[in-house]
Amino acid sequence: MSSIIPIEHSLILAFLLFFIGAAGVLIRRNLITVLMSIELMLNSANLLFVAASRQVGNVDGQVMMSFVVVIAACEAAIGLAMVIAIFRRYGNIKTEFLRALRG
Amino acid sequence: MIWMVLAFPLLGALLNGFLLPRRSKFLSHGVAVAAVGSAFLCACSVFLDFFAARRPQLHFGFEWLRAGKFVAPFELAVDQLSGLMILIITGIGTLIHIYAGGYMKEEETTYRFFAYLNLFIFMMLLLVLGNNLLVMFVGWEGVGLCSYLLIGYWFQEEANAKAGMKAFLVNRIGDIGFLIGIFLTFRHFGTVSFTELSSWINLMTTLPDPYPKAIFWITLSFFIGACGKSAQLPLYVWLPDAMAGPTPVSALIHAATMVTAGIFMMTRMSFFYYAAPDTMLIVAFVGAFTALFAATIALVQTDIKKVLAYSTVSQLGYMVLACGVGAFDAGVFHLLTHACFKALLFLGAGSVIFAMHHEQDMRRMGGLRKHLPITHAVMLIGVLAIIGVPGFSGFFSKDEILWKAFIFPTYGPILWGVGFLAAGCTAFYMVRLLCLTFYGPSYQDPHAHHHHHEPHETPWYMWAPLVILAFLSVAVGYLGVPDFLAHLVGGRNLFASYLEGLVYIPTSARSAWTHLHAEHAHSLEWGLMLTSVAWVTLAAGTAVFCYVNRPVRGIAGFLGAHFPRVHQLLLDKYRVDECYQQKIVTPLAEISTFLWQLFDVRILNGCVNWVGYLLMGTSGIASFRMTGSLHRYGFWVLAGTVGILVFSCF
Amino acid sequence: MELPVLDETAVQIIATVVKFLVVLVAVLHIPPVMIWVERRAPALMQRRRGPNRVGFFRWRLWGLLQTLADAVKLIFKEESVPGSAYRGFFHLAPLIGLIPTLLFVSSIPFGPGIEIGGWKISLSVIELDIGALFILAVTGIGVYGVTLAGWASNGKFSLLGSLRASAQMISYEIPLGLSLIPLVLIYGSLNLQQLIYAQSVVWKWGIFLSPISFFIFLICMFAETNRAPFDLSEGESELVAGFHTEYGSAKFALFFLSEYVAMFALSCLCSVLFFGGWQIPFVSHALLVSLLGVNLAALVGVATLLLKAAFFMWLYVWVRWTLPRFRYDQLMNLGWKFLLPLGLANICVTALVLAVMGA
Amino acid sequence: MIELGFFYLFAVIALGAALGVILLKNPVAAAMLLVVTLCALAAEYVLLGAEFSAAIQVLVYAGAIVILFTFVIMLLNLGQEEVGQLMGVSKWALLFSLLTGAAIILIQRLSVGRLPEAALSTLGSDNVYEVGMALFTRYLWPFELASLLILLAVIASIVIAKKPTLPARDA
Repeated sequence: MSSIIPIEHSLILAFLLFFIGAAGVLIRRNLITVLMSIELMLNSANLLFVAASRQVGNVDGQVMMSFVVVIAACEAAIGLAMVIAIFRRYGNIKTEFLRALRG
Repeated sequence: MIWMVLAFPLLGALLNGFLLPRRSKFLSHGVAVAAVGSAFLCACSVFLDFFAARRPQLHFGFEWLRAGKFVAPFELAVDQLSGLMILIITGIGTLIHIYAGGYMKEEETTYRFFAYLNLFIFMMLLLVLGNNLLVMFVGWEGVGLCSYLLIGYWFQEEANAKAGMKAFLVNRIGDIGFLIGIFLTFRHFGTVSFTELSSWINLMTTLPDPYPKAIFWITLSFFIGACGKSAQLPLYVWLPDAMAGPTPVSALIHAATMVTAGIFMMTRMSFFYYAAPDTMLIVAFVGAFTALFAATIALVQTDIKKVLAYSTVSQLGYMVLACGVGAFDAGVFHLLTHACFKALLFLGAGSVIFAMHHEQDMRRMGGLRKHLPITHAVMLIGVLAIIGVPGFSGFFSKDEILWKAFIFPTYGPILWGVGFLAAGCTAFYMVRLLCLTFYGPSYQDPHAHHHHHEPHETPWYMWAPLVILAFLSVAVGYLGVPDFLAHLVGGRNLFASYLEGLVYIPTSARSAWTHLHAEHAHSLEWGLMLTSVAWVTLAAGTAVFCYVNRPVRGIAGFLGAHFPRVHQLLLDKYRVDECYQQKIVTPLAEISTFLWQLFDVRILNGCVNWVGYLLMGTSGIASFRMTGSLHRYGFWVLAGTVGILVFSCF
Repeated sequence: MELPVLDETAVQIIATVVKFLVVLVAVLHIPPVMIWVERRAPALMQRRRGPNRVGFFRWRLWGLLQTLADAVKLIFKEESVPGSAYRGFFHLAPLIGLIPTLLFVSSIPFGPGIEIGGWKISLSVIELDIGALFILAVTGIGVYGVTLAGWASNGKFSLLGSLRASAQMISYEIPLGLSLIPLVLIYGSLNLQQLIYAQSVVWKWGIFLSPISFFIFLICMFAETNRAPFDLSEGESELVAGFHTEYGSAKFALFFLSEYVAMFALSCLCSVLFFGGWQIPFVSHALLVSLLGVNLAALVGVATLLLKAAFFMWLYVWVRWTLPRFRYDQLMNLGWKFLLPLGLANICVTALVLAVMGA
Repeated sequence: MIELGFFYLFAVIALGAALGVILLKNPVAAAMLLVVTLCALAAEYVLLGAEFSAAIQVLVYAGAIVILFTFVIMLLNLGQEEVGQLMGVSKWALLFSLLTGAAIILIQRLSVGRLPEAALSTLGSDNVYEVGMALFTRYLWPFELASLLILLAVIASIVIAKKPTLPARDA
């Protein structure tokens, strides 16, 4: 089966997904959508791991993929908690209100 | 088995400190006694094993520290000295633990008390068993810590907390000496293991200069450590204050075991001291004068525990004197007998205090003989033992020390004379204590007590340990009957021959110590002995004359009226504490304040603040790109990533 | 014209499609039967008659036809959508709820394989090596139907009901997953068919080897399907009817269908995991095959599994009419503070025992 | 060839849904499309022979993480208003297409002779077992750390999201 789906296909798909996710981070003002875009980017990394695992013929890539899932879960949990806290503080979750770091 | 000896007290401390429910006093007491008792049984077994084999045994635990050439294994050694010490520690420890259950039964936090006490036993065992200076130092610091915790056990009162702090700080001075000693030892010999060090010293015979100057400094440093722990001049000041702790603590830590650590340590390193005669002279004089100095202060103290505390300092002075004149075996023997009778005296005093509802002033006691018959009997035995009445243990050990001092070639008779005077003082103040407490009419202040309980005898589990200790106070003396007396019945000094393998004089140093084994006329020995017996009898008789059935104020007035300045000086304990306060503590505090103001506030804080101001001033220049917009930041991160990717591809 | 020769892949694809259709049709018959049971059973318990009038001339058939009438009513009722609803999701939600449950049922091995024309065909629609994981995954997806339904209705009760339901389902998925792990440890496979084969004799049944797992699984079965005593998401006394308050007619029927399909699937899974699946106790499969042939034996197996599942369906009804409803905090406490630690402890103990026995 | 066809199918689904995630204004719709993307990716994993990864992808991502998103969206009631405005779309869209094009060129260059040859000894069909073995032997330590991390994340998120209802102790 491995010869049927060349790894270049997975690579291109992963890159496209990654840039869709990155674009989402850049163009959206809604924090939740930004977080979802980050999930997209993480998923493209996952796809790369799995494809690489297939390519080199061992399971390390899949193991890494499961670690990435753990990281994604942590990121979502904390990110969403922060979204809730921000909502409580500012009354909305638009990113342009979060400018406390302006120098 | 040796590890079990260590494990039981540690387990007891952990159980009482962290794991067990804290409500039940019975449980905490039981666990503590069981822990120390089991340790005692194991120690007996270890000792018998050693005694049968007659060879020092090393027990390697694990490699503890390694740094370059420096290796410190966690290694235990069982030999004549540590075998004896673990018996003393766990045996007397067990008795005192049993006693403490009764003494502390009105306390709320007995678990804390017993956890500390068990931890102390563990640390003390570590101290005596360690086969190198570092393990010993761990124990050394550990017992210091436990002592601090237990002195300040009633920390709600500021005086007690301060006494604990004082003990800790004064001990630190000694500890610095100890540490410097360890550093010097490692620098010169490259090892900290006792076994290796002793073989080094033996090898040094072949060197052209058998006594390098370094040994003088090493031994002096260790002696400073011993001064701190064993309360010698000038570092003795913490021990009287340490009586702020509960009486069983005073008995166990500040009389029987911990304070003898200095003597133990010097004996452990006797091979060093034999090779440093100059240090030995200093040691001998410090010991002798401490003995006299503390004994004179004890003459006029009115607090029963303070008298015993100064007496302890004085007796420790005897032991140090013994070490100083090269009679380490006599010193250790006195350590053994002193552990028995001083523990007995402290516990007896504790029983009196307990019966008097925590009254410690002897002027308010008196006539307790009929209320506390058992306590009286055992206290009497203890007093007879400490003042050196023939037939009791103190007699044999103290006379051995005085005799060895007398034959010391440098200033021997002077040392003997100082010790002799101190012996008289000892007899006087101990008999005074006995008379004020147990004989004559009662001077209880009837208004001071809300309750009208008569003083009553303590429960059996408090007096039973006393009886055992009283028996020991008599019996252990016969282990060390001097040779010239023992020859009369065809025996010899069992104790000295027991220690023979341990306290040996390095070949290089042998010429300086010929007097120790030289033959002397028995008539001289007899004469000295009879003189000291007569002197003690005289002093004791004076005390009886002065204090039995006499109103206390009258006698105090009598003495005070005739020697007012001397009396006041003694009452003020030679004003040593005040002197320390004025000459050392206050200037130190002033210097510290000055340094704090100058260095910390001005220079250090100033530097840090200045850097901060600088950055705050300049950072505005670079911050125009900090728009605070997440998207802009994200874009640059992404652009950077792509840039790196492109760069890495071409 | 010559018939094209069938190869293995084609046969399997055709078989899968056929099996799926069979399961779909079969599954459609569960709600009517169950509705009848749900109405007759309380009657039985409360010593009354229950629906027994609708009939065909003089054959009343114990009221069986009543459900037919109900179904007809449900399907032909007028459909109404609240004005403020999010229409797309409102229509989509019931389907999203149904699909995972259908996938769930599809992964159940209903019997040993059969042989048609020399082709071996397994009796689960999709046979996976990771069947147990697959089931957990699709249960996770199943939450979306409920959540979306409540949210899309855009009403207070619906939203509350759906939040309750989905929180409950997520919470109980965890002990459900934990209860499967000891079985996986014991039997050494995630493949449901192999799990069944591993339980070839009665004393190797899951319920005997891991009774605590069974206990946890049983509780989670009720919670996952939002059935009494954990039916607070409906809670008619508090939330009117929870997430499907606004739904009527055919879409309501779809929710109904997915609830009963989920019940059925979980009942089957319970039989598979803990009661030897399609195997008849004390009668070995080999014996059956030698007596009846492969295909008949498989049929007997299917019947056995259905019988076992039927018992658990009955248990659902039984419990519903026996136990009162939990309070919401009690439900969450049970899930997080009791079942979760119990499940973890169960895994540890099982692993320990296995390690000791292995050593 | 049928696998390749499926690969393209799911790739198109994933990309389309992903575009939907970032372009749709309704956050719930975006979340649902995210689920679609994730499931399509899970299908890709199956095609790549990683059944275990596919299962946890669905189980954890779709079953837990996105549900969390949905919950938060519902709790904050974001569906009611149009919050999902774009930021100067045209400028960014231009940039985005440029970047994508650059990336694809890069992959072309990369894939010429730089990628490892496909291993002939492909994984056995039962690679759940192999993944498990790897996780609990070679990767045991990272695995335990990951569990610790997620515990911390759980606690942290509770602390962050909790309403500050309790008054300060001394106040």
